Amino acid sequence: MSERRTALACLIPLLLVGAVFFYGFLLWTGWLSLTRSNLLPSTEFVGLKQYERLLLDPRWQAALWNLLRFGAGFVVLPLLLGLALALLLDQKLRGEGVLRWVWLHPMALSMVVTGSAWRWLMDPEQGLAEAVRGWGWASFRWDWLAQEDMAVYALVVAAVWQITGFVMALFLAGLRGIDESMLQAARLDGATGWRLLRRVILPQLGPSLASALLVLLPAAIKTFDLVVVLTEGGPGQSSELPAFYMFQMAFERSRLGLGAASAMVLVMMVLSIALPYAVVRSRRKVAA
Amino acid sequence: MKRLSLYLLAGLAAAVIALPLLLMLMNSFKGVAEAQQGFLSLPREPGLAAWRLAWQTLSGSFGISLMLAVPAVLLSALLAALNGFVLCKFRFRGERWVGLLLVLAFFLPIKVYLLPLAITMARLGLDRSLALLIAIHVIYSLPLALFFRNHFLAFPDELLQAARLDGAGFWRLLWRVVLPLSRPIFVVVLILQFTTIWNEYLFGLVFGPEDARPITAALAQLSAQTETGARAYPLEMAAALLAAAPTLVVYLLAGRHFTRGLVAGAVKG
Amino acid sequence: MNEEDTGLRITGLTRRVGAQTILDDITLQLDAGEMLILVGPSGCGKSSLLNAIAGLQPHCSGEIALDGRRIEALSPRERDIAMVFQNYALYPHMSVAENIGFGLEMQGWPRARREARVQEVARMLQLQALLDRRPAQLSGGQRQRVAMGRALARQPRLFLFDEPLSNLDAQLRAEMRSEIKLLHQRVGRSAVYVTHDQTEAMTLGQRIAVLKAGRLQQLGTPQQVYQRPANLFVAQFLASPPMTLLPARLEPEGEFTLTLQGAGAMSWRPTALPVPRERLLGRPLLLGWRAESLRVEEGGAALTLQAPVLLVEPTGVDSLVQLQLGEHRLHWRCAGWPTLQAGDTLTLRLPEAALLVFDAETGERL
Amino acid sequence: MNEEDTGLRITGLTRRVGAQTILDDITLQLDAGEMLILVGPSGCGKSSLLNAIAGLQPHCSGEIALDGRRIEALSPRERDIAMVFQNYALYPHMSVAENIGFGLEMQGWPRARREARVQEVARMLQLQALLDRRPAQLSGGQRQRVAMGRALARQPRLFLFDEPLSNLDAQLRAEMRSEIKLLHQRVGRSAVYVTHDQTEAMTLGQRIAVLKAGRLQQLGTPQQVYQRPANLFVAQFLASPPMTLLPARLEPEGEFTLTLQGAGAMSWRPTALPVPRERLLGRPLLLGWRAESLRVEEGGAALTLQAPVLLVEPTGVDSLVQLQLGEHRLHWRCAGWPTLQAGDTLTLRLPEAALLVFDAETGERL
Amino acid sequence: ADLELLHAWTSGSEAAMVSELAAAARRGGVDLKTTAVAGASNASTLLKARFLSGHPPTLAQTDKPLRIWAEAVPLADLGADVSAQLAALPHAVASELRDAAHKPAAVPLNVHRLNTLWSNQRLLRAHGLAVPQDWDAFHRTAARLRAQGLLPLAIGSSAGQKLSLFVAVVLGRAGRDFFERALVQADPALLAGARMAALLQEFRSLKAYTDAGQVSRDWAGATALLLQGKAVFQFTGDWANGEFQKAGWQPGMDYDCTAAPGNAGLHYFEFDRLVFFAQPARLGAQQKLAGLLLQPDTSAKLARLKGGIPVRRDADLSGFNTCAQRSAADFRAGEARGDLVLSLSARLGESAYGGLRDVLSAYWASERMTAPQAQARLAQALRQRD
Ligand SMILES: Nc1ncnc2c1ncn2[C@@H]1O[C@H](COP(=O)(O)OP(=O)(O)OP(=O)(O)O)[C@@H](O)[C@H]1O
Ligand SMILES: Nc1ncnc2c1ncn2[C@@H]1O[C@H](COP(=O)(O)OP(=O)(O)OP(=O)(O)O)[C@@H](O)[C@H]1O
Ligand SMILES: [Mg+2]
Ligand SMILES: [Mg+2]
Repeated sequence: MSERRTALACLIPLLLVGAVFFYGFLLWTGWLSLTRSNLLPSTEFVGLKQYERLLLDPRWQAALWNLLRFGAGFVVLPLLLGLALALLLDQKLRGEGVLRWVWLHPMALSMVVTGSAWRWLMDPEQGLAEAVRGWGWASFRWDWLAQEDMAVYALVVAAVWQITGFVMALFLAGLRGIDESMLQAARLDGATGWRLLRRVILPQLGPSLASALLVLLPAAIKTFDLVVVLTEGGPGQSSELPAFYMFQMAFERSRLGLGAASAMVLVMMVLSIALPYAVVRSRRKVAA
Repeated sequence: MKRLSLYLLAGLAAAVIALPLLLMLMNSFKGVAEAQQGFLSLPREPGLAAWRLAWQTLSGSFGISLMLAVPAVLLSALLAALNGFVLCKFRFRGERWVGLLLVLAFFLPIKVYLLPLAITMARLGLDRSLALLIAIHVIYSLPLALFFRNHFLAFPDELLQAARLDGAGFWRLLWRVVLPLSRPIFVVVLILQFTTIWNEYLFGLVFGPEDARPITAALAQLSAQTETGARAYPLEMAAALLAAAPTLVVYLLAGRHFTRGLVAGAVKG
Repeated sequence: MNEEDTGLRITGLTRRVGAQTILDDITLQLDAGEMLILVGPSGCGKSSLLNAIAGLQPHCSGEIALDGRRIEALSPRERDIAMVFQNYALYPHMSVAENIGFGLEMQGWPRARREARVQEVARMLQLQALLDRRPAQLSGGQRQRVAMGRALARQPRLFLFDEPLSNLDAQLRAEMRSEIKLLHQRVGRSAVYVTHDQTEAMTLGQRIAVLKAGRLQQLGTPQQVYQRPANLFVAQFLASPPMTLLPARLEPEGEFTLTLQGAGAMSWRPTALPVPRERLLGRPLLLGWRAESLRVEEGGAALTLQAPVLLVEPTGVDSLVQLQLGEHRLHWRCAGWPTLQAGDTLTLRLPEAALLVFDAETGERL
Repeated sequence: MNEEDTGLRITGLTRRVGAQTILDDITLQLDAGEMLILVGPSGCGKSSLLNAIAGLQPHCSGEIALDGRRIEALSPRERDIAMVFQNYALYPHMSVAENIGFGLEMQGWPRARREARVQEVARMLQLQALLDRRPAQLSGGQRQRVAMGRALARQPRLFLFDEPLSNLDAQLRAEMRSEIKLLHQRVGRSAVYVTHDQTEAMTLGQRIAVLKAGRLQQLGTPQQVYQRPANLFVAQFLASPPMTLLPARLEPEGEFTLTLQGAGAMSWRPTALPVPRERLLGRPLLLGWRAESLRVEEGGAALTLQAPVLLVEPTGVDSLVQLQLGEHRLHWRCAGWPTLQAGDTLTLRLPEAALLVFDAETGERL
Repeated sequence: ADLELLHAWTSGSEAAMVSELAAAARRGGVDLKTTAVAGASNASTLLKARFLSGHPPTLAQTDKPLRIWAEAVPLADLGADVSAQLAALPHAVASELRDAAHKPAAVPLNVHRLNTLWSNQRLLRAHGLAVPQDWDAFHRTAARLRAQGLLPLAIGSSAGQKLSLFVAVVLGRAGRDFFERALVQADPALLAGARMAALLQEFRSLKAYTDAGQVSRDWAGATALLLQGKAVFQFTGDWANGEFQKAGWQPGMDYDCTAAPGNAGLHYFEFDRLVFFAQPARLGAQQKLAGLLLQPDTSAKLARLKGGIPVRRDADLSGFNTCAQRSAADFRAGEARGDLVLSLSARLGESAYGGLRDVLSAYWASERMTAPQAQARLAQALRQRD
């Protein structure tokens, strides 16, 4: 079958390039993590020393814990809000184009600058909190940025703000693919509102959900710019995320080896979640 | 009544989401010192100085950024569509593993690949150029294929079969049948890609042509945090908005393609 | 609003898309428990009418009342209507059982009762073995039956069926037909049923509505519509094979002159005129009859025609014979498998009573 | 491979999905230019067979040869086959004209020629006014015609039609049927045609293949299949209304004893046995006949039955009468609109020649 | 271009300095291209990538100890001329410009004093207060100010500002000697001792004089608080001077710049350097450029533009304002006494320095961390030898 051959031939570059540019380089990083590389890569083998250092570093441990907290908010909220917005937009609203654009626009703004806007908004003294106090709620405080335990959630706020529109777009694309006459059938069957959503619409948004997760999960792990501009990891190091740690070590502090080790640990963590999932799924497919 | 509350809700969401944008706009009309004094106040003497300066600083970079972003985005989106199509609609051994490897590749920031890539390019003797930069962006966008794969799951196979019987080979199948019917997801990927590539600059500095710096490099320059220099917020805000303008335009244009019922009427059942 | 009204009453229903009028001022009434058969050529607006009744199509003008209550402003769900979609519109992510049971679930039936009902419907539609499959794993006819099951499981005020049996084989179709009829008699809900199958149209409903290009042409019992069609269109539409139509004129002397192209003129005096003479005199007429009206046997007052055989098509049950009369085509439905050859000349007789006379210009039956 | 082979030849085609056998060792041959009608109950594998021929279904075993060339290994597009899909599978983003012309474009027809051809096909299918519409803007029947047009525009080696007329009204269907027949005769390509319509099945093709649960039951001319069905299944399948079947036994004396439930036994001696006596003796039999075989008139050797009328269903063309004979249901197709009432007792006669005798255990016709 | 300078100087005054630098080079006949990259992290990333891809720049801005560079890449030998000129520089500076083999490989640009206390004279006068000379006085003054509803101390979010503050406390309370032994030589006994604990506690006690808004502003935002009359004191480098001048404030009248409490006479400073990488083909131009940048007037001009003071003892200070002149006087005096304090960033290894900043900013931010815990982390951080 020549079509099939063409199709598979298209995949070969993907596989080769992917093998080299992603996994080849990942191996290189793995090798780096076993060396005493500082400012620049070196070939001096030090075994698992960098890992030992990494795992003992309280900053790294905190970063992982922060990732968990950040990730929970950053994945769940955009999914909920994005879906809600997509559904809202799907109600044949007038001005859909404008609304869609407004909701989506945060994606376009580079975080490097938007971070400043968010810092202002979340400023405990002069920001929105002050405005609320100005409206008469004198005791109102919103000082997550200043609180060790809450700074991560300040990151969540800005990150959710930025990505939600995109998740909305993903869901919207999915929603728009659902057969209208099937929805009509469901309406005739008496399904409206929440039940229509849960029983008929959501089950068909599976692929969109997968895509949204495909954006959100890696983005959570990759979040870096935002930390730099919004909190610089602070106060103290209370809002550091692994990517921030990784880049700071690898590039700012000239601890390439340590940075590489942290990258490898991240990869292994992702793998340890994704691999069982993939194996289970492949089993199920074979069974089906 | 119900419609009204829907509109209220939508408006509220829009207002909340637009808040930072409004704040940025507001501050971009202020003087440097005024901005330093309070961010939430309305500009006392609104002026376009910051915008003028921003335009001066950035205007030179628009061209190069477009020359980079447009081909890189289109190429990577098309390639992603192609690969996603193959991954979704053709069975082959080990497809699950390819999928898994792609997913995994998505999880690392591409900055991780910067150094090995630099070494490799040096070994290969590839000089810095726009083409190289585009190629690199395209390569690191390969995992986007997964979006298309997910989307194609719902694509009616009967259409493919009909087209095959009509004599369409692989390419025409893709170009004439599959792509036109995947506009929404294509747009989504386009948005993601344009944003990513437009806003990326480190790779641009390393692999891009010597003297041409992408717009975001110029922008980042304006807004870098330093220990010793004070920041000019109005300029930053104006520049950020200016730099985002093409992306915003892309969103506006692309948005039209979120059409409903693209496959309506295709199959019965 | 008339409180005593029951059944479905549609008044002046009109729908336009762009410049096109899809439903044109449709007014009809359906008694409670009555089954109305809706027929008409492809694209005449049958599905559109059902959609309008179900509330799935916006931008219709006109009134719709169900059981005495105006429903145009209600949402589909509030109308309490079950429908079989022409394109099935199954839930692709649900199994057959879930597809059938979904409406019941939405109406809050308890699980056990719902499952029992699904089983019952599945048995009726011979879907028992397929209850766990997804629609994508079904054949065309099986899908259609699921679509049917989804509607039949419920007990709505009104059923709408859009060609629900078109993809079933004759056996199954006959069975389903009687099931529907039984069900309808038992449950006594009103129903509108679109079909292209003449047997279904004639046997299933109390009344038939014939639609053409969005306009209602005739509404009557099967017998009325078949034997006393309102116009040429209705007469032709329910004729298979097509009606034979010959141009004619009534002479003042009381005889018809048939002006056949390619076969000269022909004169025939019927023993009795089917219509008062005055209405026929002086205008161009069309004499028509159905293929099954022709006889070989002599006897009785009849128009006699002689023509060579063109084509014989046995359908098993009977055979369709085409004859060439000048440039006109005569259709004859004859029993069995006649031993005729193309070219054989046949003499056929049309009993006077079977003759339909139309105004050649307006198409009205006279 | 036989170089002189032409037409379609299928050998031992089998397809399994999981534990289910969807096509079971199908072997059949189609001469060049022949039209084969494929019939069978819903879900029996007709569409699957077409898909297998077109190469749209993987995992089939068996051989398929077209014009003497093995094609199992070829991709669908190399097979040069045009197909009308049961579910239409129209390109939703293309206009009707583009849908029809797409295949031509793929084969590199120049634009002008292509457009001319599209016009031609559209005229044939009465789609001229709709050429600029998208499928979503069409009615069900219009969509089906577009699906048809897409196949007819091309001139492939083989046509596959999967219930191409099921959603059309009788008028249009009759016209389309003759168009297809003419086209087929003119172009002379082989075709496989799935239908549930008995008229189509009997009139359109040279041969009929009857499928049941993936197995080929009989392959023969319409007359063979109808008058000399291979087994009970085939006989029943092509009977509408259903065949009447009565259990019987041949006594050594040469007479049939019919053991009717609820109406006692009955004895009848035919003038001649349809089959050699030895084959009938000593085994449980089923006597069957079609509804149109019964007569009211006396004359000729016939089995006489007397029973009360249960139901009369006029179809226009004729009427279907059901009678209750004990617990058995007798179907009678009678001409016209008989003035019968439920409860009237009728005497009907079955001409000996119309009798079919089956082995009650194997279902074989004897 | 002949030579390429990679740097992260992007803000207004910095950019002005860079363009003057390029102009000076051009005047001297050296074709210098400057490549600016925003952010220290990005600059350092780019630098690495450039090295690995085989196109390193010729020279780069750095604040890392030269030793780190020398270990990683070959450095240029700027030659005897430059070496001689370096010898004329203050020893604390010059020693940071030579590689292990004592060859000159970098040139200084300017000196920034870090332990400066900026004060709002208008507010102080209004409340009848004076600039505190030691930490006890500072606490008293700050407490008074706070009682008046003023913000005593303005500070921004960066770790660097915390470190400067801490150093000011250490120098002001415990003196240079303790600073050297504890923080530079990482004497474990001192680090673990009660004195250090007290210093840390005092450092954090200053937080009481700050506000919650510190987390969302940079140092210039903190300076702006002084300019708005909301805050009274700020500890930061001499670059803040430019902000006061832009606002038209007069030193001594509206604001003042003094040594941090107890720091009188101690000049804690960092200096900007350019490190030259070994590129034999360009060595001539490199040496020429290095020579040019060490010229007294060039050096003075660059320093003035950037906002620090010149490195050279003999530089003409006429164009500099009072604060800069005061800093220069202290610098020269300290040099003469031999008690200049070179900043930790130039003296600690990267891990140690980074770790130090981490501990201090975490300790500052935390409500929970105790001084002993901070001491333990401090000791651990300073033990790191990369
Ligand atoms: N993906 C599948 N998985 C399991 N069974 C399937 C699948 N697709 C089809 N079948 C089964 O295969 C059988 C044959 O299907 P096919 O579509 O060929 O029937 P058909 O003869 O065309 O019926 P119809 O007249 O209803 O269209 C059916 O019983 C159907 O349920
Ligand atoms: N979206 C649309 N835009 C324009 N015309 C439309 C649209 N939808 C349907 N039509 C037209 O409306 C007419 C009525 O369509 P409808 O589906 O009601 O026909 P129908 O009687 O059900 O035909 P069929 O028997 O073929 O299903 C058709 O001529 C069709 O082309
Ligand atoms: Mg319809
Ligand atoms: Mg089928």
